[in-house]
Amino acid sequence: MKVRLATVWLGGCSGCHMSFLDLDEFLIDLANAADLVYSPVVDVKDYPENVDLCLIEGAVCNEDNLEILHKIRAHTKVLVSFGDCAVTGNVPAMRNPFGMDNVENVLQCAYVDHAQNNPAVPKADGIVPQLLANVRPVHEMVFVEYFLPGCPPPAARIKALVAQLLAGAVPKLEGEQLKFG
Amino acid sequence: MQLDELKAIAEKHRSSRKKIIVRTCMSAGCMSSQADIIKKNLEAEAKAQGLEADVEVRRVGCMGFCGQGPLVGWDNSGEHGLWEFVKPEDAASIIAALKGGECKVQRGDPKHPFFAKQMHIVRANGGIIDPERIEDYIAIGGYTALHHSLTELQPAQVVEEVTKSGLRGRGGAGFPSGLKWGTVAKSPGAKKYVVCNGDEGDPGAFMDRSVLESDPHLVLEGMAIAAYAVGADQGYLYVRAEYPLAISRLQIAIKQAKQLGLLGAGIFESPFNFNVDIRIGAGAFVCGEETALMASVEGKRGTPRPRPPFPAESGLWGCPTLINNVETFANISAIINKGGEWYAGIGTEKSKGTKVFALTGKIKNNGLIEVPMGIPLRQIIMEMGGGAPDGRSIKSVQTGGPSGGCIPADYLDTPVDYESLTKLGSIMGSGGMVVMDDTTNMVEIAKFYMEFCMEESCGKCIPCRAGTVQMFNLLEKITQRKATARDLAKLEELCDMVKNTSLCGLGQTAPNPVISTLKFFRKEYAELLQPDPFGP
Amino acid sequence: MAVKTLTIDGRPITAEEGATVLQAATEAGIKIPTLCHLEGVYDVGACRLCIVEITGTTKLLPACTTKVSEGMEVQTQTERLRNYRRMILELLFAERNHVCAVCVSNGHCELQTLAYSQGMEHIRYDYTFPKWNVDTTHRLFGMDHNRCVLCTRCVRACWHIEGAGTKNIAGRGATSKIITDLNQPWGDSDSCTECGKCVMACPTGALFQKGSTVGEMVHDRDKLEFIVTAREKKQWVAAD
Amino acid sequence: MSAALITPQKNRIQAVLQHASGDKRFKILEVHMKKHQFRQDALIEVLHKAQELFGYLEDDLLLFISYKLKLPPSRVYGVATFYHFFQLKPQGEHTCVVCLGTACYVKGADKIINGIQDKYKIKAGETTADNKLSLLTARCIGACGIAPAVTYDGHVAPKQTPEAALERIKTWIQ
Repeated sequence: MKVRLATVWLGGCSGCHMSFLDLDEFLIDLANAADLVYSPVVDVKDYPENVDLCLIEGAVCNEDNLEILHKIRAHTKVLVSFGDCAVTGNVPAMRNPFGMDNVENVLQCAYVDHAQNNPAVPKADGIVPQLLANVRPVHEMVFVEYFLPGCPPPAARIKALVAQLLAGAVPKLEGEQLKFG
Repeated sequence: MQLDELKAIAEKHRSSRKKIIVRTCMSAGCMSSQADIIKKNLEAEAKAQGLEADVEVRRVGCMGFCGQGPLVGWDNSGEHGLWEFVKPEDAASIIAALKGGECKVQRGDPKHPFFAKQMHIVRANGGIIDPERIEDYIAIGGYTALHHSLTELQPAQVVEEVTKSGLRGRGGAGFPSGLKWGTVAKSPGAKKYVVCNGDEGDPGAFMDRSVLESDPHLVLEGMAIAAYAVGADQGYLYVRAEYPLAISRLQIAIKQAKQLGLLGAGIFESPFNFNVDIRIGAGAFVCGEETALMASVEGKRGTPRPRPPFPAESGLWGCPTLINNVETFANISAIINKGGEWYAGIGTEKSKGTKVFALTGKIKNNGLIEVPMGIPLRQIIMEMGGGAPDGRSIKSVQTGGPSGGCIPADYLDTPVDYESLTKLGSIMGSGGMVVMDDTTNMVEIAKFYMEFCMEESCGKCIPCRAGTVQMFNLLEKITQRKATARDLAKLEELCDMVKNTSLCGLGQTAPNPVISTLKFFRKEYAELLQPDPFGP
Repeated sequence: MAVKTLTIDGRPITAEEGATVLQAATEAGIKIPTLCHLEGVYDVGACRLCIVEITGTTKLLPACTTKVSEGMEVQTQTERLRNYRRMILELLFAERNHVCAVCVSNGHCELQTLAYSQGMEHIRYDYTFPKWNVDTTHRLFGMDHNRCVLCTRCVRACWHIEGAGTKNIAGRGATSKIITDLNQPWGDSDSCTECGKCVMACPTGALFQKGSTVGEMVHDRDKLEFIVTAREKKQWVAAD
Repeated sequence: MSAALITPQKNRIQAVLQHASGDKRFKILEVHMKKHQFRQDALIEVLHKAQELFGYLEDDLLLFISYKLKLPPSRVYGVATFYHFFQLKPQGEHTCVVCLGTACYVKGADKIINGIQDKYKIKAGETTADNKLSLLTARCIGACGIAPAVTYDGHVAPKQTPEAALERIKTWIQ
């Protein structure tokens, strides 16, 4: 039975996924051991059920992020916060000090105060998801089993963690493998 | 000044006394209800009713029963009485009552357990003498203990007497005073200091304020004896800026003592010199911690430093320094006058003497009491305090302020001594005793204290500075019904860490109110927790 | 100078009387994590990362301010200590806005290094995301309060090595802040000598040379020790 | 070193001294400092006196003190901001200090604070827009026997209620 693997991309730059693709030949081993059932790199619309392992890139920034995260937690055995945005909030969370619990301030700052032309807060209800009051790391919203820090985590670090997980071990990263940034 | 001169002052003062003494409490509590006007009116009435020759209207310090204030007491040929809730317009009928007239003002009962169960050492003169007249203090035997120490005892004998008494620090931690004095005395150094810690910061505590306002010379005399015992010639009395009345009375007291040669150079014509300067705090709870207080005396930010070295070895400006609390110093002259053995006969095996408590909160009889160590908490709360008002029941008694804990009503039979209170997860503390009734939400109380510690953290060490913020946030989350069992576990883990890793007493004890309420009232926390659908 | 014998993590060690546990351990090649400690300035025992267990005392004591004594038994790496240290680091990360990915000191930061060497892979406490400013008014240097851990190394370097007293700490508790003179923009400082010792002393990217971009700010901390040794011992020992 | 950094320094302290020379309060403050022999460890006593004279501690005043005690300005500022008692901003015409000690708290001091906050739309530590009222809190003024206590313009009032507090403040603000 192959492991049902998912990767998701919340509020982040997709750099962690790029690093994931840098796994090179390990991707072949991975393909033998796991089915990629959901990911930005595969064309599946809805998060499936009974997922064994999910790597989550990005911080929780908007209502869509939160909704899918809740679904992911309900349908997945093991979650991994994948990269600094998921682990710490990182760059996306740098908006928080501009207005904790005040999204209007943040939008005003980004789209009006610092706009070069057409200063206006964009409004597209139902199309652009509502921002959450502030950006949070994944584990503050749902329970997360393991953490894979790095911005992005180097491919070797991703491999170390995933290989241990596929081998059924409790993954252990230490020393520089835990370095933020 | 010589002993015969001191005795002459006492004698002259005693002989000039009038027959009837009307004592008007002029401590901060009663002053807030126009005690000054009451005194003025009483004086005017005494004159108007032709009693000027027989009646002395005296300003006195705290009588203790603050919740019934303003208080006016009287002494007439061995008889005593007390009026409560006095208003300025009551002056006429009070003076009239002295000659048997009718008086509708509420009379206090001196046999009430609130008074009857007390034992006065520290507060012996409180509410009796005029704190702004040194003659009053001398007339009741003041400064004879200092004279005795300087002329009859070697410094080591003074330390010995204090050691024998079993007196322990009244600031909260209960360190044996004799041991501390001995260490300072033995520490090498030409310059030594004595510091009196009057930075009574515990919310809900006003023992030291009351002692300083009612009997400032008692504290000064204790400091002078201590200075002689340890070999210091300079003292600092650190008082909170929130106590302006205490500060002004101390200033007066120091001036008077200097004029009579009881402070300053060559006290009692001996080679012993001792000067006291007042240092006024500026609103920082952490300055109650001795190393922070020393930094503040030196004019710096009041941040603590690691101990060792202890102040006894390296204190103010690196010199050996004796730091004791106001109440500790206030016990000294009695110990010298009556002997360490007499003192050791009061209290329990390990906690000697008396302790002053500020009995406040949801209790019928609010005020200041001095009781022998070892008295069961129940006697204090139910008999002296009269239990909870408005027909409610007592839920808990908080002792030790933000460093202490909440003792549940089931444990009211606990004797009040250092060890028993510690065993219950609280501490003796400086003497604040805040009673809570069954309407009190214990999680809110824990949050109240944590907010206090968070705002009073000096910010020097990380566990206290950042840990109190996180603990407060978690408590807030719990009271807002947004927390899960995982949050509570985090809170408990933080309590343990902050307690064990913080630099000073503030951080090390900041988790105590949470730990003790979790121990006895965990159900109240559990009821606020929410399910955790996205948990493990 | 008398010599004391003690054990650290079970190893017998000798140290000079008056030495701190940290000095004795460092001499013996035993690494105790530190943050507010800086060679060249006096210790304050504030960060609590170097706390150790000493047989016979229930209190945990900071290695940087605790003096060695005869027969002392010191433990520096127990599970309990590691756990506490990790929690302290987590508290620091949650306290201000430490974003390693965009920090000038990324890769050269003592806080970052401490975090991974103590096994911190995430922060369990809710981030507080406070609003702090960046002072770039000085001609040569900048100060980003978001990255400050309030270790006061800059303050101590400015007071005790340079002697200018330009930097100090203002406020208290979580709102404490490193200030310049009367809490004014650094560029307006009357007393700053522009010596840069505060920048050298900083463990994180809070103090930086202007013009540094991500990962470029390497603090030359050894230079402070060099100056102090030269001044006090008249020994000019080039740093490694 | 750039000359631009030197110039404001000289101007600033000289401007402060100039300012001080025309203000009698600075003279009184200096006499007070002299009483303490300009000792640096008297800094807190000097700040108390300065606040008593000026109402609050503005930058010029702090600079004057640092100059006279020969202390770095950063030290004076650091000390002034450490202690709650020192105010670096001017207060309103009237001050209302609600004691939040434990005894006052369990007897409803929080309700007094809320009452004033709601009525005058200011939080603790703030002053009303018309500069009439500053609302402050105290950690414990030691008047626990008469809790809850509120200090109005320096005078302690016993056993207060939200209604009593608002009544009192009303006499200040028409």
